[in-house]
Amino acid sequence: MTDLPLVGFIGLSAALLAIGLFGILTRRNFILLLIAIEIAMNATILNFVYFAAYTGGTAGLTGQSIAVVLVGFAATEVAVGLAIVLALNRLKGTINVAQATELKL
Amino acid sequence: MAGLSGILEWAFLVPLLMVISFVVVGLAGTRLKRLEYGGWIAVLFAGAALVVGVLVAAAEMLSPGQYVNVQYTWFQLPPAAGTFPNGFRLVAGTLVDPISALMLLVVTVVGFLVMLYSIEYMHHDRGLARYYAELSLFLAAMTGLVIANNLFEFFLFWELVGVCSYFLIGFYYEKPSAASAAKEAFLVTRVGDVMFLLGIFLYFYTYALAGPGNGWAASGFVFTNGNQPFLAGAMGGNSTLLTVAGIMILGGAAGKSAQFPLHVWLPDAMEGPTTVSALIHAATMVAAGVYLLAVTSLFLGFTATDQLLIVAIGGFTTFFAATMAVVHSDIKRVIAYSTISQLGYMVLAVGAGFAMVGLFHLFTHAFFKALLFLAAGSVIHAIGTQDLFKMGGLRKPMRITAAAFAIGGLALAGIPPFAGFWSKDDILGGVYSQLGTHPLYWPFFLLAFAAVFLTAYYIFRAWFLAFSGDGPRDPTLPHAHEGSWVMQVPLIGLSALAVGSGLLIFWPNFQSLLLNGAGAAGIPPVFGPTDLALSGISVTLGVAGILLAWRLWGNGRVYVLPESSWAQPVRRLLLNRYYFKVGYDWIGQRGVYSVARAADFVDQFVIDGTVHGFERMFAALSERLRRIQSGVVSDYAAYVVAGLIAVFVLLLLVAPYLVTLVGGA
Amino acid sequence: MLPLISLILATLVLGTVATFFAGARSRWVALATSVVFLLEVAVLFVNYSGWPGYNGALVPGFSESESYSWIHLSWLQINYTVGVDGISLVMILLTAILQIATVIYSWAEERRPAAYFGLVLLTCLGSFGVFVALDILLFFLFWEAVLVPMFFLIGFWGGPRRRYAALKFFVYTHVASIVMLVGLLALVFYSGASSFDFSSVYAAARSLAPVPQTFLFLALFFGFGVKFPMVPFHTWLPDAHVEAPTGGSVLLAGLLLKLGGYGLIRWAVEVLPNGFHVSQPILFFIAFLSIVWGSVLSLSQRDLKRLVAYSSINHMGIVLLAIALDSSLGLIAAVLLMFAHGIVSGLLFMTSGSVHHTFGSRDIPAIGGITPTTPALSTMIMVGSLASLGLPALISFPAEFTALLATWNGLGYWVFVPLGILVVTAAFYLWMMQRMLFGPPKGVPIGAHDVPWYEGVGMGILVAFTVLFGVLPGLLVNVIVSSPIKGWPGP
Amino acid sequence: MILEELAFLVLALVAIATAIAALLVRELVHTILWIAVFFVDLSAIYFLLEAPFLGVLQLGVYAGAVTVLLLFGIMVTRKRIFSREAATGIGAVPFALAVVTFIFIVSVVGEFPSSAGTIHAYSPADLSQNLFNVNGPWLLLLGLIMLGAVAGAIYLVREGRE
Repeated sequence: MTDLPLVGFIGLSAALLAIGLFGILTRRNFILLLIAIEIAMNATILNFVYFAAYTGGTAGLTGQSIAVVLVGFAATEVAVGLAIVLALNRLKGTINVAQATELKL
Repeated sequence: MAGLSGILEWAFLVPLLMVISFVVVGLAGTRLKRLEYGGWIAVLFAGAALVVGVLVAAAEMLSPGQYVNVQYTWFQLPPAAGTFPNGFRLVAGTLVDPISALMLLVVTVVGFLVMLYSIEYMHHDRGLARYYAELSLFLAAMTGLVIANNLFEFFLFWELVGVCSYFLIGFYYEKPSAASAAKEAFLVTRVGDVMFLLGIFLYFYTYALAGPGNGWAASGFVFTNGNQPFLAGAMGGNSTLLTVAGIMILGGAAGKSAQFPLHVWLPDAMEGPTTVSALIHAATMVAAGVYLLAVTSLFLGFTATDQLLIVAIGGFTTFFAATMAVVHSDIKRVIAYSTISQLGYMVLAVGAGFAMVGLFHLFTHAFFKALLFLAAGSVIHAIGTQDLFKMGGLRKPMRITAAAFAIGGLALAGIPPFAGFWSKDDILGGVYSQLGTHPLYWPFFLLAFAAVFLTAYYIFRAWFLAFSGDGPRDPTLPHAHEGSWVMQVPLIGLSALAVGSGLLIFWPNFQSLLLNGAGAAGIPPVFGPTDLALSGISVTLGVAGILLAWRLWGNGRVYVLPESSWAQPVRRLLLNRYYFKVGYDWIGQRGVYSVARAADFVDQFVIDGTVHGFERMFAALSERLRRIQSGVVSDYAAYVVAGLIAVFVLLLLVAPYLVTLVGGA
Repeated sequence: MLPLISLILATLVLGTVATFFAGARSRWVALATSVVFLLEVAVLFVNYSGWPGYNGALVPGFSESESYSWIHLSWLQINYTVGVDGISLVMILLTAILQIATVIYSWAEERRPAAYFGLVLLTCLGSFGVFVALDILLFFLFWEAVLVPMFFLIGFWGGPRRRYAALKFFVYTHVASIVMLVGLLALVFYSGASSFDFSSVYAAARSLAPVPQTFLFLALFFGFGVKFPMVPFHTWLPDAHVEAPTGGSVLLAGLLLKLGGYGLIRWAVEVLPNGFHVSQPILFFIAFLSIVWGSVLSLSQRDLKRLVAYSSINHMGIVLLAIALDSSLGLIAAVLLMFAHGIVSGLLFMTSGSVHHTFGSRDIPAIGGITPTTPALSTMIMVGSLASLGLPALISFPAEFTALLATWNGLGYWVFVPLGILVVTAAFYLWMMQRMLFGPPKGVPIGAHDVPWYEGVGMGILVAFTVLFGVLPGLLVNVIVSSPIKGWPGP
Repeated sequence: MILEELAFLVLALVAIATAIAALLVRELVHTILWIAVFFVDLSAIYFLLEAPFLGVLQLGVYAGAVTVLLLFGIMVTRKRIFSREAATGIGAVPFALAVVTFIFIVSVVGEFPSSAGTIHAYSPADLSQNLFNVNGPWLLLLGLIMLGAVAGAIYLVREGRE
């Protein structure tokens, strides 16, 4: 069995989450937004995986199972997101979220 | 006469009869046009009450010194920790003892006669059903007050008397002056009532746990235990609290009995019908204040400080009111001021420790003062004016009235053998015997003495102005005539009483009634003219007053004070009633009402303004805040993240710090 | 035993729903409901055999109690628990009396009578619920249920500024409600009570330390106090009263203000004694402020309804004072006063409504000498005013007397404040009567006639009770003292 | 040991670099390239963590399907596939938020043991056993959500809906 430092993994996923967050907050292109979300999502999945690996036993297995489910969720989300991209594009002629201000009263 | 004593337990019938009269007349009076709108019903009930009242008084007088207590629990609280550990009870009950029997007699007799007199006197007025209903309620309240067996019940009827008086003064409510006088009377007495209430609280509080049984509170704050004051131990108590309590009681009495400085309402109360003035503002209601003082003095006791204060108020008022009576030209007002002055004598007597002598004067005064008012009413009924300077020469067409007024005047002036002499002389003699108590008794004694002269002068000034001379000074007045028997019977009856009631003092039973009324308290009075020198001086003063009145006003003369006279400013001061009313009005209008207006302004613009300010602030704030609602998803995401971070900061950093601060709840 | 309280609730619910859908016949349905309600309350009174004691009763200390599980989770126990004790019984009687009087008084309501009577009944239903609820959530539900119908009564049937008044009323009382809700929830969760039931909250919260109790108490007091209303959170009251229709005013003054007092006694004073003791000075201060402020302001009012509204502030100030005294006598006085004020202010608001109908204005200086035109109305105004200023043999007197006596016992010479204010109270009523009832006629429209029969009957009911309980206050006091307030052993 | 740590270090740096690059490059298609590299890189980390099934899944779903989907999205919404994105600066507030989040998470790291721990390996068989037995409801939920997502996506992109 291999040994790896936990701290490094946490640092990595934290960094990825921060990058994803940064992307979510700054990017105005919907597709870039989706990509940023995916980065953050991957950081989360990574968390599950390495904690599962460190925990071991049934609990660890459950962690991996959740990771699998999350991958599924992420894929679904991208699919729906792209559907929204298409709808938005048809509606507005652009996929710039800054111009989709229907939420404003 | 043991059989008659049974009636003492039925004394409650008197107020009950009058309440029934009130309900019957009040509900059905307007439909009983043929019965004088219920007037005759009221007379009937008053007659029945008179019979009971006379029987009660007779039973008490025939074997003096009986104390009969009947009561039932009004409401009660179980024993509770803290406030009243032995329980608290308020009772409704009657107590017939010498003083209440005496008062019951006065009220029922005068009440019945006035009621009868009203039948003709009020015949032409509108709203008679209301009049007789209110008069009945008034009599119920007054008799209830007289036979109340505890302070609380006393206060209850006291207030009822006040409100009846309010309605009766304001009987001619279309007249703004009458409506205003009614309000003034209620308000001024209300000031007294408030003080009275505090006095009650002080006594309740001080003595709640004292006395036999489980204490005063548990037995319903009644006055007596057998024929002794319930709180025998309370007598002569001398503490700040009791002194304050006594002052408060004095305040209440001053309000009701129109003593200085709460005297302003009584002259204005003459706006009511003359019958009302006779009943309420001469004989009975204003007597309630004196009665209260007497009851307190007999059953609870005043401290020495209180007594001095009572003497001061009484003695001063006696003179103070008499001076104002000297200049006024309205016949009812003159009598009204004399009432204030005479009440001062009674208060003075109670203050000096002779409560029963004060009550004796109340007894005689009720008859001759009612007589004076009814005689004045007879005059007013005949010629329709109250201005003395328009009258004159009425002696000829109205012989009975003139005689009645003269008898009343002589009694008031204290000329023997008329009733007023005996009682007033007893008061002066009593106070004289107590002058050693405190040096300050002297000036008030002298004031009261001086008032004898003024009294004789002003009442005979009124008599000469109205009845002497050749004819009315105002020729437009209608031809005067005597009233029918309905008006004459009360005049004659009261005349008899004005002569005879004072002579009762020589009846041993009556003396013993007064002596027993004292219970264990007060100084036993000595009756009759004991100090002949004193009596001689007072009678001389009275006669001198009458002679002066004759010199100035007799035979139709009219004395006009020279414009240049030194006395003109004094006259103006007296005519303006020492500017008291002006001052009180100023306090009410400029003082209280201005404060109220200012408070209204604060309420509308400061308090509500603050609220509206908040409203505007939030409106402005939301106008700013809504700009962050850009509609851009990324912005919202940023807010979510910021919020999330804030929550984490709170949970992980601030909360643990707070926990360590509180020390772990 | 018959579940009497649930039966009454069911009656009211059915009656209210039926009234809403009864169309033109709604007034009859409302009247029938009110009559049945009054009868049932009478049965409740007769049935009430006094305090059941702490042992043996379903809810300790409460008669006629019923309890059914409602929401049942591991950490949340909410029940439908109802019951009465002496205090709530008196308040329930007040509700029943005011309901029937209001329904009869408003008999001729033309604008959407079904909705009007339905809302009136709903207000009474909510008040009844508040008085019987012994579960915090149930209590709060009924509490809020009162606000909504009153909002619509003011907002739809009200005067010219009704929107402003209704909104002000709602905002004030709702903000207070929210603070109160926070307090109530904290009461349950902080004290670790096992359920939302009064008895378990009572058991758990009484033993809390003074500091948390004080915070809880103040939160609850704010919630109840705005309803009172306490100065300086009172300005909603005059506006609401002036704009509300007469029936709304009657219920507003008669019932809604009492909810605050009842809630304070039931949920704050009894449950949080330590917090109460710490907060007593605050309560005294606010009470005195309300007494003085309400009375002095009444003096300067021109609008009859506004005058009565400010006098309500004064009277409820005395209630607050009596509660704050923390003595058995004070609590009795407070409950009696609330009952008295409910009846009397209801009567006075009815008279001011009638004045408005008859003379087209409530402006005191503009109307004068109305007695010859409307003797009955004038008599009612007199009875109401005199009762309100504390005339003996009318209902306020025993209440005020007891309250002042308790104040003296508790605070000594401070009693001068309410005592002195009695003079001012007398002054503004007497002045009003002098200007409006007496003197030469002024501002009386041609063809003005006395009040119609239904208004007379509505006011007559209240007058009758004013006199009845004024002469025999023992009827109420015996019921009130049968409650275990301040640790009495019970009769 | 040192070899694996070294491998992790390299893979981690690459992951961070590609993520940043994906977000910062102007050309959208380049973004897709970088993100593909990112996905593959993560897959390698999974293998390093001895989670082969997830590694494969990552390759298949992310590096394969998601990348293609994203590319497809660009193709549909763009007239020309190579087009430059308008410059978007690095806003101060978002940057600060991101940094704070990072610091925050890292600050919690102190709670964990800093020493290296043993990595447990799971066979795909074990995983599937667990996935279909104990965590069956999760899978079921995922299926339902996917169904809903498909329906929603179809609804969204349906033609002729105004």
